[in-house]
Amino acid sequence: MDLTPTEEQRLLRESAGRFVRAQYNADARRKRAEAGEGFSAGAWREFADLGWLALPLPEAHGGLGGGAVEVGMLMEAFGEGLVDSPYVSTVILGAGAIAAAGSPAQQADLLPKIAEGALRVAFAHSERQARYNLADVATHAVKDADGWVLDGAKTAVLDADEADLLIVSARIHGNRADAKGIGLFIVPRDAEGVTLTTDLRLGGGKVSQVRLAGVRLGAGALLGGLEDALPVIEAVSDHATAALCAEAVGMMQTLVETTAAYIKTREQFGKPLSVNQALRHRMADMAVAVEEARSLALRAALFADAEPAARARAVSGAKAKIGRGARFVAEQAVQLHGGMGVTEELEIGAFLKRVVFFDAMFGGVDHHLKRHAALSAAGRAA
Amino acid sequence: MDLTPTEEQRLLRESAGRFVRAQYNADARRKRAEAGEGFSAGAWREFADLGWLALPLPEAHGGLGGGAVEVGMLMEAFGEGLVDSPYVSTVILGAGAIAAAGSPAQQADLLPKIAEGALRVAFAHSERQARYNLADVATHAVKDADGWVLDGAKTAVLDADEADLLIVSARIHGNRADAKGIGLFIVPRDAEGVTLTTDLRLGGGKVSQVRLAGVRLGAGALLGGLEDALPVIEAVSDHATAALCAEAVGMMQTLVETTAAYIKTREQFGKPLSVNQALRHRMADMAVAVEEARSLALRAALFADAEPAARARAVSGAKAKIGRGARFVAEQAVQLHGGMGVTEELEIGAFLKRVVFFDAMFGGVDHHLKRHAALSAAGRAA
Amino acid sequence: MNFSFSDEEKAFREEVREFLASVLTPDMKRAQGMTPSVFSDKEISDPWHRALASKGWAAPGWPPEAGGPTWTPAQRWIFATECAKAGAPSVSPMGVAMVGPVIIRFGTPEQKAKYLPRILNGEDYWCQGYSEPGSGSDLASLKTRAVRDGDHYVINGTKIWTTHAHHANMMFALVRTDDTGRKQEGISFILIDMTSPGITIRPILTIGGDHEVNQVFFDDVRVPVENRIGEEGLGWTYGKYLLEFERGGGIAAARLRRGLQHVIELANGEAPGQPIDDPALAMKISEIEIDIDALELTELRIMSALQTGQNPGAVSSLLKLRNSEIKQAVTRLAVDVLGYDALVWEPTRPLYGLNRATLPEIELPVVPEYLNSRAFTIFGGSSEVQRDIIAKLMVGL
Amino acid sequence: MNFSFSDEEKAFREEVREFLASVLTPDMKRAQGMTPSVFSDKEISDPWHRALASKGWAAPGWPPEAGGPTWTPAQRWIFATECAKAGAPSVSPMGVAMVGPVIIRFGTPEQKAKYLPRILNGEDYWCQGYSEPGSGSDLASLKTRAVRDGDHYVINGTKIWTTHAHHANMMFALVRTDDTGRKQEGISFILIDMTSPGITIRPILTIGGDHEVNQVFFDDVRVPVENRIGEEGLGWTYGKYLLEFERGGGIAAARLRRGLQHVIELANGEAPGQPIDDPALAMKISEIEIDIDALELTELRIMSALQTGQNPGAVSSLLKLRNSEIKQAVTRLAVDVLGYDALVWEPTRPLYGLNRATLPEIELPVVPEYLNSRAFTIFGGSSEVQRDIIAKLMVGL
Repeated sequence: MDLTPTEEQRLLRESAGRFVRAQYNADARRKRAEAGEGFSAGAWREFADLGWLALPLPEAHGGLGGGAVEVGMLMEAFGEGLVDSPYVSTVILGAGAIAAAGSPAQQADLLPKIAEGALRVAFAHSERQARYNLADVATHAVKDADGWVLDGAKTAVLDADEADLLIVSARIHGNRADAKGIGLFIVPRDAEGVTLTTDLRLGGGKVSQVRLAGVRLGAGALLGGLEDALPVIEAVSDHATAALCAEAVGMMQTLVETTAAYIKTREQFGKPLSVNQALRHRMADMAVAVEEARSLALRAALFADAEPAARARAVSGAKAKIGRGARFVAEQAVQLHGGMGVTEELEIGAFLKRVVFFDAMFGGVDHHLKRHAALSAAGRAA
Repeated sequence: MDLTPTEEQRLLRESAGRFVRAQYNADARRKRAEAGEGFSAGAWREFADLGWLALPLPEAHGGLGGGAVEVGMLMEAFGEGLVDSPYVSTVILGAGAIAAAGSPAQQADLLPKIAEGALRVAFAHSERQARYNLADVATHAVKDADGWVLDGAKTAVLDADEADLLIVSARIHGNRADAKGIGLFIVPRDAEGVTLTTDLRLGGGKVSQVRLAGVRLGAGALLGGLEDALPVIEAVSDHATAALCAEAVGMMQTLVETTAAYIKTREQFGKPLSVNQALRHRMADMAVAVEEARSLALRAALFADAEPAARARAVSGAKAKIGRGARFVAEQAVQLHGGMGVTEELEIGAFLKRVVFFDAMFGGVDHHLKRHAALSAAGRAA
Repeated sequence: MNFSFSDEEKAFREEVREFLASVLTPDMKRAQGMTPSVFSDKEISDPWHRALASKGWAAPGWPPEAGGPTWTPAQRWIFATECAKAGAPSVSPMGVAMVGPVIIRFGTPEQKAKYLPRILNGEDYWCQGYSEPGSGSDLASLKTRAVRDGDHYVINGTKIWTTHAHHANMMFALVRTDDTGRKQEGISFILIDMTSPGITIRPILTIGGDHEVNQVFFDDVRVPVENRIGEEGLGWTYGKYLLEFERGGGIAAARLRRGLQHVIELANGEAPGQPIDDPALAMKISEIEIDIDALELTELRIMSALQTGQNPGAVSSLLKLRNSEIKQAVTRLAVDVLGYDALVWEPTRPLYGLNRATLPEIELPVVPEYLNSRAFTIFGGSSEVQRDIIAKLMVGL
Repeated sequence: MNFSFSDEEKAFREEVREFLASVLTPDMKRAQGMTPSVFSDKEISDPWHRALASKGWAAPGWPPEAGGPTWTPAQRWIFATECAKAGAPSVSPMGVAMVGPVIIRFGTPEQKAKYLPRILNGEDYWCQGYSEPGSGSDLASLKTRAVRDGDHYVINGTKIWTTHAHHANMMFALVRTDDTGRKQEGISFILIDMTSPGITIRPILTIGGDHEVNQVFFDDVRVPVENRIGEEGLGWTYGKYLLEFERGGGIAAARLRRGLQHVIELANGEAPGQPIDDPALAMKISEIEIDIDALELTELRIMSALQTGQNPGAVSSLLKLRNSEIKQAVTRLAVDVLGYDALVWEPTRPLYGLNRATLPEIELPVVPEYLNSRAFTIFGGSSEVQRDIIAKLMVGL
């Protein structure tokens, strides 16, 4: 048992931190925002050059075979700088699904391109009526002689507008919310019948609603030929959730540091705000929340490859508590900054928005508490 | 609309306050505790003389026809002094059930004696398997030629050991937890087949488990001849809950005053504890909790005679929020008293215990939130 | 104690309801419902103000000689509650509720004659110049200087968090006319024509995407001495008198209840999935409803005390604190109900100007309102300041 | 990073489990399970201490020359965790964990030779004389005087909150030997034989009904100068060194988990109704379990840092704060689960001495433990003190 980072991990963490501090400081963000720029192609190439896109991909297909712990280190650095890259959508969700479910040929075709930064993939699974129930898929796929025809609608698809491919879940058989009978399909974003409605995403990036109307796909579009892909969907969702938890830890860390610096220097009644014990104690609670979040995000990563129930419990536990803790830290960071905290002139609000995104993505506090409780009850009954 | 007390109400409140300050100060309580005394017969007579036992009873039977608001004023004063009288068990629950369900003859027989202080009545309804479900009654009553035979077990019966009569609920027909078919029976405490197991009650007074084994009662023992007494049980439980809410307000008030006095005088590092802003803000939150509790206890009393769903919503709302608020105030009163707060040498702990009793009696915070939510949903559907 | 409204009060309530039914257009209600801020845009509040003014109801708190309707506290409560229930816009408070009472109390006959009618009928739109970039909760540390030059003051400095300065043609401001004594001394209360040369307004966007507040710069702005209220150097006294009105909060429960109703409607229909069927959500809704019940009954207790000529005590901090906390709880819950729809960020303002959007109309203001409401516990006396006051005045610490 | 125990660590864990299985009697486990306090009664802890001592495991933190088992941090974590899981009693910490390390660090060879073996094998039972009635969190304001008289100190004064003074034959105490300088100066650390003439013990009953703490009075109590640890006047330094050990908290997650398991068992069987079927309760249990998971992983991170020779930083306040808060959450939830059974108050102590009671045995300690646990956030550095420290050391305020 040794939870200190290896030398390799330490170097990864440090290089990510350096990159973020250099390129994702407040000035750089403001400039990009003013120029109306999203995440740049140049930065994505740099991600590729640094090996980050290859990091969690299998070594057989151009990847580095890193695990959730390494991904977490990267994500934590991203969070510190509020990086709004399509890393989670392409590398964790998209490539993750391909690596978990794809046939050897599909993997050999797609994964190296992703690792090189030549291919972006979005994950189109959630549906509006499903809320956060991963098994609730109404989009359906019908097989005919030429291949597959997909019809349905997806919501909350991250970064779809700049993706080359969509990995789309669709029901091959069974009824809505059945665990069985869901497949994952490789759909070119520009395929006929695919319509995107794309908006700005709360906290940075873009989000799309995807309509699929009689989308025709070849017989080879079904990922791995697998007609029961729910376990894969659950696994990649859990992995992405764990990654977002690590990112949230980075955000919380920055918020605490920024707020501490503010109340130490901002004076009122001739004294720094930090003379107020009520504020100091609030910040103590914020610091405690960061440490607890750090522990649970790491725990979720350490359980990423455990058996599904254990993985899900660790991930839901982390998501629930970090969801609450990050909200507390971000809201209090706004509060302790006073009037300045609610303006666009500081970045506190941008962090708060990303925290709200984090809380909503893959289900909020109560959803994950319930999932955790259900898994616990099942564990006790077993 | 005028929520200021009438002259009559003001006088009642003041006389109750005076009585409690004179007879239920810390010294008096300590002496009684050392002497191992419970609530004295003498004090009960004084309650009768002051008209408090008659207060909510119908004027036709020796009562004063007061309402829940007046009862609340009395109870708030009791709470300030942590009075541990059998007022709720005899006057609100026992006499309340008789007044609501009794035949004219039963009322004429029993209520004047209660008003005079000559008769004490306990309310034996709850059963262990029922938790807080008022309809869950497994004790059964079988009618035969001579009258009724009761068998079953009751829990959490307040002040039964010093009661002359028990009002016992029993199922006349139907299945466990059916809303219909529950009757209320007048059972002499010393009837054959009645066995009490009596313990000290958390926070003062006594509590009994009551076993009924083939208890034979006359045909006239069924209160009002009523075979569907659940609405009466719900009403008197709500009235008693409202009364306990008012009592809790009094306790919270005393805790805030006592704690404020303590932190203003207790010195550490050469300064009174109250220089600590974190403590002052805690006390501000405690004071806010008292004001909110005061409003909700009054609201519950004002709705006491509304139609059942509105009454129940107001009472459950008050019980839920005051349950939480009283726990917060009492726990923080202990905390702010430091080491002294956890000793039996101050009375803070006695108040905390009574608050825990309050929270557990008639259902805790979650129970009443759920009841409130269910009533709200039903109201929206209607 | 009587928990029912009297026949007179009921008749008044009926009158208010009839007025609201006749005056509030669907467009006004829609625009108000899609406004994330507690302040209605001028284009919403103006017609509403005019309608109230023609009914004689624009200034509930004013004495009859100034044009107030001589309502009892109960009538004021009924009016505010019915307006909230009906989804009426807010009247901009800076004129009627803030500078108006100061002019009534401390103004000269000339000032009263000049300003009060224009406030009453909504001709002037006011903004408040109190806070400065360096002042925060320490308002008295303000530095904007007014130097006497003949029968004018020459003003230099800057004010911040100025709500609707971009709509206003008048500002009331605290300025420093002397800095030799205690910082509370040497402050004067003056009225500034916003069209005066030398005034620049810089918009400040808030995190909800709204342009609501501004920074206002004064560069040798000349203001006639007759625009000073009361005595030179006593502005702090007048300003504090006004803050009592601002912090009072007063009658907030009905608006909170409408906000919670909005959450229930969302959860019942538009939001993704069927969140209303979630028992945990139902318990949270109940929790907030109970909080609102407590606040409402506290308001009614205060109203009753005022009604019978009693002093309700130091409760305005309590009302402000709870109103702002409950508001934040309501808006937070609404965001939770949105589920994945919370991810869609619509930057266009005003939201009621949009013809189409990805989200259903009822969902559009949810996230902006959550973000906007973060300011509730900061402005008008932060929650920390309110707790300091409660500890002092209610607990005696 | 490696989340599994090594083969050596697993073998050690097996050894601990075998030891526990062989030594822990059903009576010991029952008595411990019915103890509301974190301190086991002497009659429970004594046999447990003796069993540990014969295995050489009584003093995990001591260096080998003093009789410690030379465990790695991982081994200490495994040992503490397995003991908690098995429901083992606690060893009284005042000897092994508190005064022992001070004697090891600052004692003379004679003092080490005299006291350490008796601490190790449990012959001496120690209590701690730090707090005084007037001192509270301001420990250095202590007033108990030790006046030099030849080769003795003569002690007058009083100590309070003295855990198990009524069991102890030895006390380590901070006493004032000089009051001319700063209050932290002039304090000395001395060892007092509790059988000395002039010592009186007054029991202090706590709100859970337990006799755990005492007030101790010193009336001309003579203590040989050789009983002083280190230099006269430097007691504050030694005392602070010890507090680091006391506040460390260290390995608490496993005990908290056992407490939560107790709640689940209650809710699953004995408690009135079927509370385990209540989804709201299930969510609360999950919430606390997640809190414990976070604490446990924090402990493991600290253990890993120690294991690799790194300094884990200022985390002991965080561990103390969270341990005490979670403990209170667990005991509060247990009371909620009891429903109406919470009304029955059983005053007899010790609870394991009862033969029969109205409540099922598993329910008996629930309310006493809730009440007893209120002290967790007060003693050993209150939560307020911990937050002061965290703000200073972790946030840099």
